Amino acid sequence: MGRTLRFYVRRNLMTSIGLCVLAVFVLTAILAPWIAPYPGDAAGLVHPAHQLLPPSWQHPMGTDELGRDLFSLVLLGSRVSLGGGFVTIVFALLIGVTLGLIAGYAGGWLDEAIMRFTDIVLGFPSLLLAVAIAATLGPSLDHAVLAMALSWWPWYTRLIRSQVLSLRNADFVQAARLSGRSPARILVRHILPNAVTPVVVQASMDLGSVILTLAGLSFLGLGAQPPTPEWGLIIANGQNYVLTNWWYVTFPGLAILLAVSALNLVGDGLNDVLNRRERGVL
Amino acid sequence: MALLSMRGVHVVVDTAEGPRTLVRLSELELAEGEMLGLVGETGSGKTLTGLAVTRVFPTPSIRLQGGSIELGGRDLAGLGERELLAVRGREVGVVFQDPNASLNPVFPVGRPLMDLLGLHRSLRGQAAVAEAVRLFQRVELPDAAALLSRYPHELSGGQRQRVMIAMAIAAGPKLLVADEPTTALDVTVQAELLRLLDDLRREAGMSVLFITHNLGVVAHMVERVAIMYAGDVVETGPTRAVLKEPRHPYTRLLLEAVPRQGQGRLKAIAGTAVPRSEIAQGCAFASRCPFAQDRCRAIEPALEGPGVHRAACLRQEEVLHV
Amino acid sequence: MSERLLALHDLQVRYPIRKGLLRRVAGAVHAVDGVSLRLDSGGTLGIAGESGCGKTTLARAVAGLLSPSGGRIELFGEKAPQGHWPLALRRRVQMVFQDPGGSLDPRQKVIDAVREPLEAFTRQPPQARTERALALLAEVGITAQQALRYPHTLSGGQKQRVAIARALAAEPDLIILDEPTSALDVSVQAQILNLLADIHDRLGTAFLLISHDLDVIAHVCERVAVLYGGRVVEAGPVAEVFREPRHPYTRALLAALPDPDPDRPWRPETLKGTVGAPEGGVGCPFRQRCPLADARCGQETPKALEIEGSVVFCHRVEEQQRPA
Amino acid sequence: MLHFFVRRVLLGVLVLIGLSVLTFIITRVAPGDPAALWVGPRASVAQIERATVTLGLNRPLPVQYAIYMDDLAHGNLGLSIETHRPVSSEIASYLPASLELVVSGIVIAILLGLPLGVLAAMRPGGVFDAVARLLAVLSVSVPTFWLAFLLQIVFFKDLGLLPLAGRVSNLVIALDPITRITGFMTVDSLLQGNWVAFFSALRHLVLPAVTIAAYPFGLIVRMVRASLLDVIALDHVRLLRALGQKRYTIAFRYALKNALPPTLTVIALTFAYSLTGTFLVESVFNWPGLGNYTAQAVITNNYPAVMGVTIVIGVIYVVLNLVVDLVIAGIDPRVRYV
Amino acid sequence: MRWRRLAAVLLAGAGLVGLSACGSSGSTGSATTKTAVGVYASYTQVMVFWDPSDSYSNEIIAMPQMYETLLRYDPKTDKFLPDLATSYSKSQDGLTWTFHLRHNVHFHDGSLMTSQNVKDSIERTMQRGNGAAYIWDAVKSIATPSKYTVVFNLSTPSPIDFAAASPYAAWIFNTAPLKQHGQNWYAKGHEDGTGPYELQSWSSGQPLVLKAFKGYWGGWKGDHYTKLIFETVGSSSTRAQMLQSGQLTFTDFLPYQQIEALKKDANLRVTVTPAWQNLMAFFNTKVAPLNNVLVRKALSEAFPYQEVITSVMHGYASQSRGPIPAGLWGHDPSLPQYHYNLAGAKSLLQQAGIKPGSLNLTLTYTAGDDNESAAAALYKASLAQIGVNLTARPMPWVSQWNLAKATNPSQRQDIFMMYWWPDYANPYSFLYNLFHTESTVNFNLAYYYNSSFDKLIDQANTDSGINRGQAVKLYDQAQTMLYQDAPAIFIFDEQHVRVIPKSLKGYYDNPAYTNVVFWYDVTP
Repeated sequence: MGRTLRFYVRRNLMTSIGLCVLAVFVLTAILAPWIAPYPGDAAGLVHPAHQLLPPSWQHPMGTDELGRDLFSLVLLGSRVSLGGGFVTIVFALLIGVTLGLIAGYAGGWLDEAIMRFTDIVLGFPSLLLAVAIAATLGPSLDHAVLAMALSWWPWYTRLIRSQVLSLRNADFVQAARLSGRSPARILVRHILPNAVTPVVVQASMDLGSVILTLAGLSFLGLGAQPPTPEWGLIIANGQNYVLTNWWYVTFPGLAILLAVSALNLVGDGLNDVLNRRERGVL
Repeated sequence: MALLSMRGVHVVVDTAEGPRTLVRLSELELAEGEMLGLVGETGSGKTLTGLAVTRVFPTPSIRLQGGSIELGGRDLAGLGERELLAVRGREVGVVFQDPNASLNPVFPVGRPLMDLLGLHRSLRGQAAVAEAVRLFQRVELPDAAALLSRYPHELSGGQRQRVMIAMAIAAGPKLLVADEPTTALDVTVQAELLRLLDDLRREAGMSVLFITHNLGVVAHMVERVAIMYAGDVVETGPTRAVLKEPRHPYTRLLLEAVPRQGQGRLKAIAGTAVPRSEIAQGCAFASRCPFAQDRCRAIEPALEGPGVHRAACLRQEEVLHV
Repeated sequence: MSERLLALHDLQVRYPIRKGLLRRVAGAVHAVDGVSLRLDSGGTLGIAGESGCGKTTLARAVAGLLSPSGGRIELFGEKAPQGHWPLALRRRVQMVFQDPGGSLDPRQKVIDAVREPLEAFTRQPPQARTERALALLAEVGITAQQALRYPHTLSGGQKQRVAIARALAAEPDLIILDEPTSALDVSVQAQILNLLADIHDRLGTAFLLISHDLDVIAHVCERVAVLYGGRVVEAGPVAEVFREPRHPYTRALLAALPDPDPDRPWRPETLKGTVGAPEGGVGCPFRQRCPLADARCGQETPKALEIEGSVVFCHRVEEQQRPA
Repeated sequence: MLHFFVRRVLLGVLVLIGLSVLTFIITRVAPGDPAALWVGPRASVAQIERATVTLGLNRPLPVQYAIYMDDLAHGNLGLSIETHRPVSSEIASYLPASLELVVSGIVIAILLGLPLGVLAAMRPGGVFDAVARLLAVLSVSVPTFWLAFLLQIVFFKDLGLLPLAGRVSNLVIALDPITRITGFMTVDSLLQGNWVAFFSALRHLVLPAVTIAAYPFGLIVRMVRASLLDVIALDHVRLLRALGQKRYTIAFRYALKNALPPTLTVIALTFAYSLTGTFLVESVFNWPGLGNYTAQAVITNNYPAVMGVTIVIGVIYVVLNLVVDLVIAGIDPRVRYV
Repeated sequence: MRWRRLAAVLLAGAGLVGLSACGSSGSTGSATTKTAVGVYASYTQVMVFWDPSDSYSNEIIAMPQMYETLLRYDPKTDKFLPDLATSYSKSQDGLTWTFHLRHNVHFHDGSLMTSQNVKDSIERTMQRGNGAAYIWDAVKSIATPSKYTVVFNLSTPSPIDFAAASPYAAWIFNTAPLKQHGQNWYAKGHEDGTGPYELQSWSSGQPLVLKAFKGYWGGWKGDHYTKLIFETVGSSSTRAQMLQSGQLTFTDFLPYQQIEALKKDANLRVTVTPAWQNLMAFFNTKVAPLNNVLVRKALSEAFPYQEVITSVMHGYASQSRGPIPAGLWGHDPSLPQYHYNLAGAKSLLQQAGIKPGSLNLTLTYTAGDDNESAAAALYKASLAQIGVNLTARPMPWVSQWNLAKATNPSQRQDIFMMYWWPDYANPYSFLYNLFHTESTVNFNLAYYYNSSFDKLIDQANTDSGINRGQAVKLYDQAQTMLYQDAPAIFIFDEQHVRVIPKSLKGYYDNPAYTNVVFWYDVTP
């Protein structure tokens, strides 16, 4: 068993690294309230006395202008960022997959209508749509998540539709018709399970960029609002101190970089494993 | 003296459980200007044997473990990647099976041919175009000049195979490895192409390693034949001798499995093909062979027989006369 | 009881070619261009032809997977309904596809593939269905242990056996076999052909075998119809047609087939041109490539000519029959 | 081929109309009273009424939309609520700044990303491949605004090599200013042979362009590498290898051309995304681009500006997709017969 | 545009706003070269309104370089310095004001400035009625008895000298080009004033560049800045860095943390002056329990004034004494004020019958402003200690203001936190706008409607036109009344903290002209 594991790890070293880093982040997100040294800081507690301290043993990532421990903020922030990203993807998948299935299987004018609407939403500059929605409903984490989901679902509609179209006349679907299955049953029992795999892979690769967009929105003041410890927001607060107190901006930025990289690496790995194509050689 | 002689060629694939043997070829020889039929079913290792000549394996995990591959006296197995590159195309041409996938869809069919002419025969510009047109005419392609700038999807399957043959013989190689060149074509088109291949071979004195699973084609096209099973040659000899008086049980059963009009039940070979890596010792075919005896499962038979017609079977005499 | 099982009357299937700005229909590919055939219950009919002759389209039309553009399909004496078939009829016509891997759902275990038709067509309790499925699989040589695995773990031959078991589960009167063994090696093909022969002998199920390999048809079927350009060019008892091929295309087809016996002569005729997409219309579809073609073949569609139990569609043959 | 082109144009127009409806609804739903914004808070209620009439906000929505579309047809994007100046002139001054930034960013991404992707695919699993993949993943995952700060700290504060922000130095503005021709500082200064301004503009362009280039760079490397690996596994590449063609020729000439279509689509996508996604980079580098203008317009619900930007970006996006489709049709002949 | 500047101040924190820009490594402002370039970086768009009549936003920092007013107010000496008017006098009843104009002053297009120009300028501003035009409401008519004398006839007594020195709606400009090119010639980005600098180049998205006006009446002897650049640099850390590297001469707004860091820089110095801007938190007196004065007093005593001043404002603020900020006439440091006294607050709550833990309040402030968010956080922490649960909700200014204007009071916020500053040096601006009874809700966000308070401040305003001492006494009574009723918490009066190069001499931060640098009066 050891040998096979070693073989796979060596073969896709990067994916394994990604997996470990991701595991660490997920763990911190879950255990954050218990392992954060100053959990109160994320709930509005302030200690103006020791503000803007450089990294030290009590404060591994230093403190912000209100004396809050950045290490705790980043830890609790992981729950907000990862959670926010995950919920966005789930929403986007729900809308996207449903519309994609209908468009793919129904065909005709319904397919045309759904796909043209998808083109329009895709034509809309996504960040602008997100910013506009977040601005109209008022800036908050939930609205940012909703806004991102609304500008992200079209990708999944297109992906699912193309899958369904190619599967619809696959032999095993025809065979199911021969076996007396009704179209609806075929859609759920045969087409959906086979169509969903590439979408799941795409979703796992998108999780990274969604977290990045959420951080961007918070940086603009349209995502999470104080005192919620979202990573982008911490950087936004810290931007006045970029050139004076380097640690304020560096650590939350590093957290985003590591989390999103890990997600991308795992997404890549999943992609390689699921559509196991033989690799050529040059 | 044989143009190509392959001895003890060992091809493996790296898997999670370590290297797995795919081909363990005892010996295979091809005389100059000779067309040898390499016949075998899926998984018999016939394609990999052909690819092993110039080490053009499809995936990085498949590699040549050992053995000698002498072409015109020089051992290709020992050559490094750089020197082997000079052999590919110039001395050994290749034709693949699938006409749809073997030509780059976004380039006019003439382009790769002219690049090869530039590379191997340093022909540039108009000279290369003229030579390309000549080659296209040589492989009987209609209005060759116009065809140079047409795209693969505008040609029929047969025409695309002809383009591939033109590319293979562009540098005037001594050996052509043809891996099931006509299998994907319709029967009527297949016949013409085989005739073309034969004419080209005779005209250029070029040897051809013709890889196929179709016994009918082999019966009428090649002078000598080698039957492969589980990664090794089990019988070889002049075509007529091997097909009319098979000395190896596998060859015999294979011939009887071909459906013919009015024949009752076919004599199907029991069980499924056993991969070489799962055979510890003895004859690879023992588990499915009606002639098998205990000694067959113990001793690994060598390729021997009276004169040129040889087989790897301890009971080949009985097989011949039953 | 050789009452009429299947009858095709001038069956036509056309695929529209859409061109231009508004995707307007500008012509059509006449995949099946007026095919009339008969198959009695328990009979075995072979459809021979090369790629692009419409044989697969014909098979799918007969199986009810695509609706014909013209002509009539009669099944068990009545006209086959368009679109979705009622369960009673659906059960009686099953099909086995060419690519063994493609016809099984990768996400579904082997036993579930066979259980699916049982669920649809019979009202047996689940336990009985499982036993019936295992029995069917055993009949085609698939062990109970293999039945619980996923298709990608089986070989090409084994997957095709599962497909056959699935077809049998519906206890059909007719099984349409679309190039069942062309993706398999000779030795595996032999096992499948023997299996089909057993099924026919034991259950008397009618076969409609589609293949480009005349030897396979010769081995399995009593009657054969040769298709070119979406039309039947010659049909009749296999022995008759293969021994005495009358239509130039049938002759060329047979001549091109090399026999593994080196002593059998092999002199393939070279046919001009390439297989174009059949546009239908007047005249013989084979005229561009036929060595005996003349002006008449272009203007007049050859009519069916009855000779000793088989039929041929060719002006030249007709002229030879008429005493000079 | 012509039908293919016309059909895409029609689709583009449809997308634009849909876009205008979508933005119209979003900006109308937004809270806050544009009329109050127009006249400013200290104005009397009467002044607000007057502004509501002049802005036509008292009319029913469909009528307002009709007026808006009519104006649009004449290229009039309305007046900015904030500065009372025509939106079209404001966009005309901010768009080139963003274009200059995004174009140079994408060019950097392509020049570095394409060859790296190909070289990585030539030896999958090799050291070069691992480094390329790591670099690509990092550059796709880095938050742009954070990267901007990092670059500022390293290249301005510590090394003092490159300027902190802005498009050109004060001295240039005061002493030898550039007259605006295309709005691209680097191009305009070149056209006028004003070398001092050119080098200053170039030095100011480096850091923001690199920040913008990060995301597309990573994307291109991964996209080229993945699609190249797929192509290399195909028979036609194996055939060329078997016929002795050189490795680099196969990779850069043959395989790369097959891998271009998916890559081009992604590049077109990231170009449009970056055009508006530059809020973050422009605010950190104080770059007077469309990103800042849009963010400001959305926050203050300056709806004519928001709609104007959306339409302009929408048009650029549609044109870009059209160009990419044409280029792809040029590369892959099979596409022409769709 | 009041709220424009308010919103802009706040958004600067989020680094959101940054439009035209420049900044480089070359050094500027070196006095030796004949051309000295002064660079002013503002956090928000500079030229919002070009028309001198409508100007009411951030263009205030550039207008005084291009245009001039009749007088200029100096809060230090509480006197009006001569500008375009060399002297002025007012009648006994305060209804007639006479201004004597300076001779041979020329507009940038070369034409001579006369009393007719003054009359036309002010009448056009009054007639357009935009921006701060209301400061001339009391003017009935303007006469030009001679080429260099202008007489204002008022309908009611009003301090016209303050109006003549106002930073808005008081610019004297040449109306001739308007006849030629149409009324919106100015709005298109032109200027024709009498100021020391004239326009060199500008377009939206590019910095504003002014150059010395050769024909300026003040002459150009001695060291002066010959070129001015006004640019927008959104990110405050960028501005701080540009100051340190000598790329900037002046910037209007820097967060305190930046100022702490810049203090240590050898060639920079810090100036601190009262800012006439204060932070207040208005109670929604129309909704229980905030309609009970005891509760309001308790909440006033629970506010951590000193902690906010020291940790949020870094000491650059003083605790307010009523709504009129320090440094403005009418401010009385001896007025009573609430102090941080949790015990007192707790007992007041008990008297009001509020059980600890039962009171939930929402405080709204403008999203993006670090100081407001920090102050709200500190207030929330201290209220928690007396069992009051405060939710601080940041909102964009537009939505925050709309919520406050909701028809049903119970839908509105409980506490509304915001800044206020006057349009011109007049305390009436604070008392009238923030606490005078309003028919429709505008800025009286405590919804405090007290007729006797209204009468007091209206009388004081008219008196200020005649006898300022009398007006101050009335304002004192009004502010004491606010102390007793406690409709709002008066938190702190801000101070303008400027960081400028040591080499800059003659700079005086005049609070009457917020963020303005009179570049002609300073030497590089």
